[in-house]
Amino acid sequence: MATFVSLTSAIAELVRDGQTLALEGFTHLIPFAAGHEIIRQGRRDLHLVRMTPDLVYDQLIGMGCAGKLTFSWGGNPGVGSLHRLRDAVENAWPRPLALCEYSHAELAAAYSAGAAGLSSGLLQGFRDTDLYAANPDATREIACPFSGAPLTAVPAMRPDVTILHAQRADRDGNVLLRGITGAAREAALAALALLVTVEEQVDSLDADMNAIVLPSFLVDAIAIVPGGAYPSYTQGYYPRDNSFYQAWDSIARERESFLSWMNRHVIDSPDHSALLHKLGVAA
Amino acid sequence: MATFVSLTSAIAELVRDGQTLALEGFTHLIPFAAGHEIIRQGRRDLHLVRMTPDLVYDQLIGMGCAGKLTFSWGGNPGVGSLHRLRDAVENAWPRPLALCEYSHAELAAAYSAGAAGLSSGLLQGFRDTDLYAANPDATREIACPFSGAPLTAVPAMRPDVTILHAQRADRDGNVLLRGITGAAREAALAALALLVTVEEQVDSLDADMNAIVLPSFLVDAIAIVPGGAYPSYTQGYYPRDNSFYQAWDSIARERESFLSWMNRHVIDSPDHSALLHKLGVAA
Amino acid sequence: MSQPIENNSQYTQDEMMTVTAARQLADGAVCFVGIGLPSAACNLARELHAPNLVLIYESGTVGTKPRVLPLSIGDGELAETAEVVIPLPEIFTHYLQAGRVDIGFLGAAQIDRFGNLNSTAIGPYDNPKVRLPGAGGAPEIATHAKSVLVIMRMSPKSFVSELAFRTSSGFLGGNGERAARGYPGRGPQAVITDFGVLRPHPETDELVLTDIYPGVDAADAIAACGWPLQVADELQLLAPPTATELAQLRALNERTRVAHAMPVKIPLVPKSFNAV
Amino acid sequence: MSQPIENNSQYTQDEMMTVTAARQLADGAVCFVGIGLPSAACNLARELHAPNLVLIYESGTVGTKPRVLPLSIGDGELAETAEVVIPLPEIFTHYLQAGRVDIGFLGAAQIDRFGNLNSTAIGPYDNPKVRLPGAGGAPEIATHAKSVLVIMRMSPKSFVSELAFRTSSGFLGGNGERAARGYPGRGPQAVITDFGVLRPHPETDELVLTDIYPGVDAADAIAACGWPLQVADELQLLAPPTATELAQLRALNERTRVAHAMPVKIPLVPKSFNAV
Repeated sequence: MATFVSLTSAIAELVRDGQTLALEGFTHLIPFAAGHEIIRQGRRDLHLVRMTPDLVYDQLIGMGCAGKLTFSWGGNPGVGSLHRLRDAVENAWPRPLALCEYSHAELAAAYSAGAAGLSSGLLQGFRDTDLYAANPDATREIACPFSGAPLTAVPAMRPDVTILHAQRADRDGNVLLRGITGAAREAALAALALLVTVEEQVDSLDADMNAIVLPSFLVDAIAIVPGGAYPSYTQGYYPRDNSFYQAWDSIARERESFLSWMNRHVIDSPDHSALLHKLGVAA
Repeated sequence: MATFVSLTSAIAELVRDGQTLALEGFTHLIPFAAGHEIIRQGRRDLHLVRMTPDLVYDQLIGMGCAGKLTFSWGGNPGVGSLHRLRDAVENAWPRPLALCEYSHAELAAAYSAGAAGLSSGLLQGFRDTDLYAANPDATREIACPFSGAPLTAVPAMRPDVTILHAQRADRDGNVLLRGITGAAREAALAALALLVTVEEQVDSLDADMNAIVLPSFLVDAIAIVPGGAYPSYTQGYYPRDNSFYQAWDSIARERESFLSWMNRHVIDSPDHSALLHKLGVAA
Repeated sequence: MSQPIENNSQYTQDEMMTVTAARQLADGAVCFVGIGLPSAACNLARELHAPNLVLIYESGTVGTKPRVLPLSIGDGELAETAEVVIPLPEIFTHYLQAGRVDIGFLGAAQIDRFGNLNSTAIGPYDNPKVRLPGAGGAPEIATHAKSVLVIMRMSPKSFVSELAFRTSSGFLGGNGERAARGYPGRGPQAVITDFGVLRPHPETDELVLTDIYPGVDAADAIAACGWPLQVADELQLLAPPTATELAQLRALNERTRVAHAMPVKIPLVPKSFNAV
Repeated sequence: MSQPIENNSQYTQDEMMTVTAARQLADGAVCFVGIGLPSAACNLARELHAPNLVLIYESGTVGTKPRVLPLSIGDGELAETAEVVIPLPEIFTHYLQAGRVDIGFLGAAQIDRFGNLNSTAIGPYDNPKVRLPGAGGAPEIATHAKSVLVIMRMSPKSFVSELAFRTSSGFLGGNGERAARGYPGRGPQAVITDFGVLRPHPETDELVLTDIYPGVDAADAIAACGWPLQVADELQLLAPPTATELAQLRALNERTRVAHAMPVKIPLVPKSFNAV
């Protein structure tokens, strides 16, 4: 059953150097606060997994936490490049970053296979693109045992730890996700351990019976972190801060401005609340 | 986009002799009214598919509509045997019935593959049981291309027509299913044509954003049939009539009592409302 | 002549079996529940010593806490009291195949000495004497649940030396074959009968009578079994249902009886969903 | 020197491209939409001639009818105005792979004469000069959507004779290769540029300039293309945006600007979800 803990102790207990880690979310519900705490605690050699690595992965990579990235689209949505990701790939700064690259459909199938306890997942399709040769261990072609048609098999993705942000948890530790979930649910079900940050704890989730609920027994730890998805958003709580995403482009463009921002806002902030106050967005 | 039609014309237009037909539902939302209309219109040689063929399939089989049944559990839930199914299998009455038999997990995977546009689906597992030898064309063993572990592949199940019962449709033809859906959603997505009976048409579904909604463009026809799941139930509208399921055991035990009941209640009733009145359950 | 525990003034066979099954369930366990006696046992345990038992019904309800027992695997009561209701395929993938089920309950028409089960047919498959309902969820429960509890009344026709059809795997041919094949779950860990409980021998995997109900003699159990039933060296005498167990179980059954006696009326001009 | 359509007092390049894209969309079509110009085009079409256009965004929103344009693929506005929001894996399985998408929109850093696309890297993959965001949903959109609409500004660096990396398949090597391989979708049916529209030749599959904007000369388009661009025998002159098209598009953009200008404040003691 899920236990309620501070984010600091949750990261200290669950996240180890060298692990495969998925902080999922798809524009919505991105666990920024958790990513920042990983940076504060100085984890290294992480294998980061995410369909759409965005600012928080740019930050983790730029601060030297990651040795490998498995992903399907790495950009600043609606803005442009992730400069720290590019610097790591193009110039190995601050350290080399190995890539394992999929399409969205493939990485989604890999998470789904992991969630289903399957060793591999299947996609219908054609292998006429260069991603297969560039990532030779990432997929295999097999023949459909019935039609003979070519299928692409992907190995199950099973993160050591998946970290999500969600709207809320009830006192028993059941967690409600509402709105756009991307592959967050599948990444949670595929994980060996699951940490969720939530906006609040409530007496009852008061959710529809077919809502997206992660039952307490699937969740290892829950940390209550209001605003924990900022500058991403939490449906029903606060909107996305598009201006921060735009500002990030110039903050992250140069190594010096990036490090200076990270030190002042993340390293020198004891927690997420302090960061939100520094940024002037705490209400 | 979905069009609203009478159940009579929907069955007349969509359901043809010899088709593969899935009337899904899992204790909940079983499309009894639609099944009865198929009996009234005298369809023959149907390949019926359903995870849990229950009373309405017993009726279709006993009335000679079916030539083949693909299923994973065929009984009267909580009561006992389906006598008409047994009579068809054990004594070929009223005609022989070919079986294709799966486990729940396998048939669910077959529907899921169909829904996903995949030619086959996978299950992790072991093939030490007799169902594989008894149904040699129903599955194949393949090796996981990554782990080498044995996997069971099932061919996608793609019914010519899937028929569901649901709570309601809005004026645009979007359909809401709420509560226990079994494999109804997957059977709907896997089908070449989709017919849904609903309790009512409403201005707006007024559903949660993550509810189980079949968008209008997936639905071919919608018929408004209040009570259309009776003696099964519709969450939020009326409960399951357990006493009818118990009574069915003796109605269906003998051919004569079965035919007499079917003639009086189904064949001689112009529609579902008439049947409900005859049974004294119309409020 | 077999002689199981008899109904008596204190408690019935069903009650003894239900209480025995309930006692197997540790608090917090995730149970894949079937209708009937397993459902009664799980909900009794939940009301007594295991308030955090997680009940999953294959229809799609997870963490359900029914106030009355369901008559079908998909009763509305199960949906209304669930933490979440999901499509059935996900029950079998995300929960069962993914290894999240601690205890799976199974019954069958036939069981053999290694806990393999038949719920498909008696007689030849293609020309059966009795056509049974079929596999349902059983093969995957038998494979993936960490432990399986079987609940079956014992008779020479049901506890057989050879199955007519193997629907679900127990210990296969025994002597470690299941473990050697790499099955994720440990197989049937207890078979709860109307005489007592059978458990697998740690080396041979053969089901052995290890626990017996009050008032039942091992010889009666042996006579009711279709194979030469072995009896454990230290046969445990099970305690009869306690007053608390009985009172709770009977209250649960009475609530269930009352709830299911309500006549059904179908509104042909439906009230709006929201108003219900 | 390439010379695309210029901004002028009547309308901008972006407006001409958006209106041209919107005009391609027949009412009732199911569109797999990307952020930016495709999203503007789809919602403009929905407000004008195609009220029943079904918009799917890969984040999981189906049948969404945003009142303002999203800045990200997963804006809350998309969820709030959707018929249903589903997990992303199901967007790619139940909708795209299952063949339910009529029109998929794609852009890229590079395109070749057969409509193959590069959104991965410039320079060697293992040591890129420019690392681009990557594949995202593009390879499967390119494979499974019944038709693909590409929207890209034309320059010799983007319309190239040879891709640095093939991320998504157009017509492969042309001359029917895509169809012969059995692709479910027909591939790119129109490439909307800042000069005009390119469409595949029915036999060779090579992208040919078939439509041109007012005030643009075919020679300018040819100069902007990195391969020897063929021009259709009957080059169509596209109509400029109508007053209605422009008014509707500008109103949509203005609503969008106002909505996104609201400053964000994070409630550290959250109001309850229900009260929001």
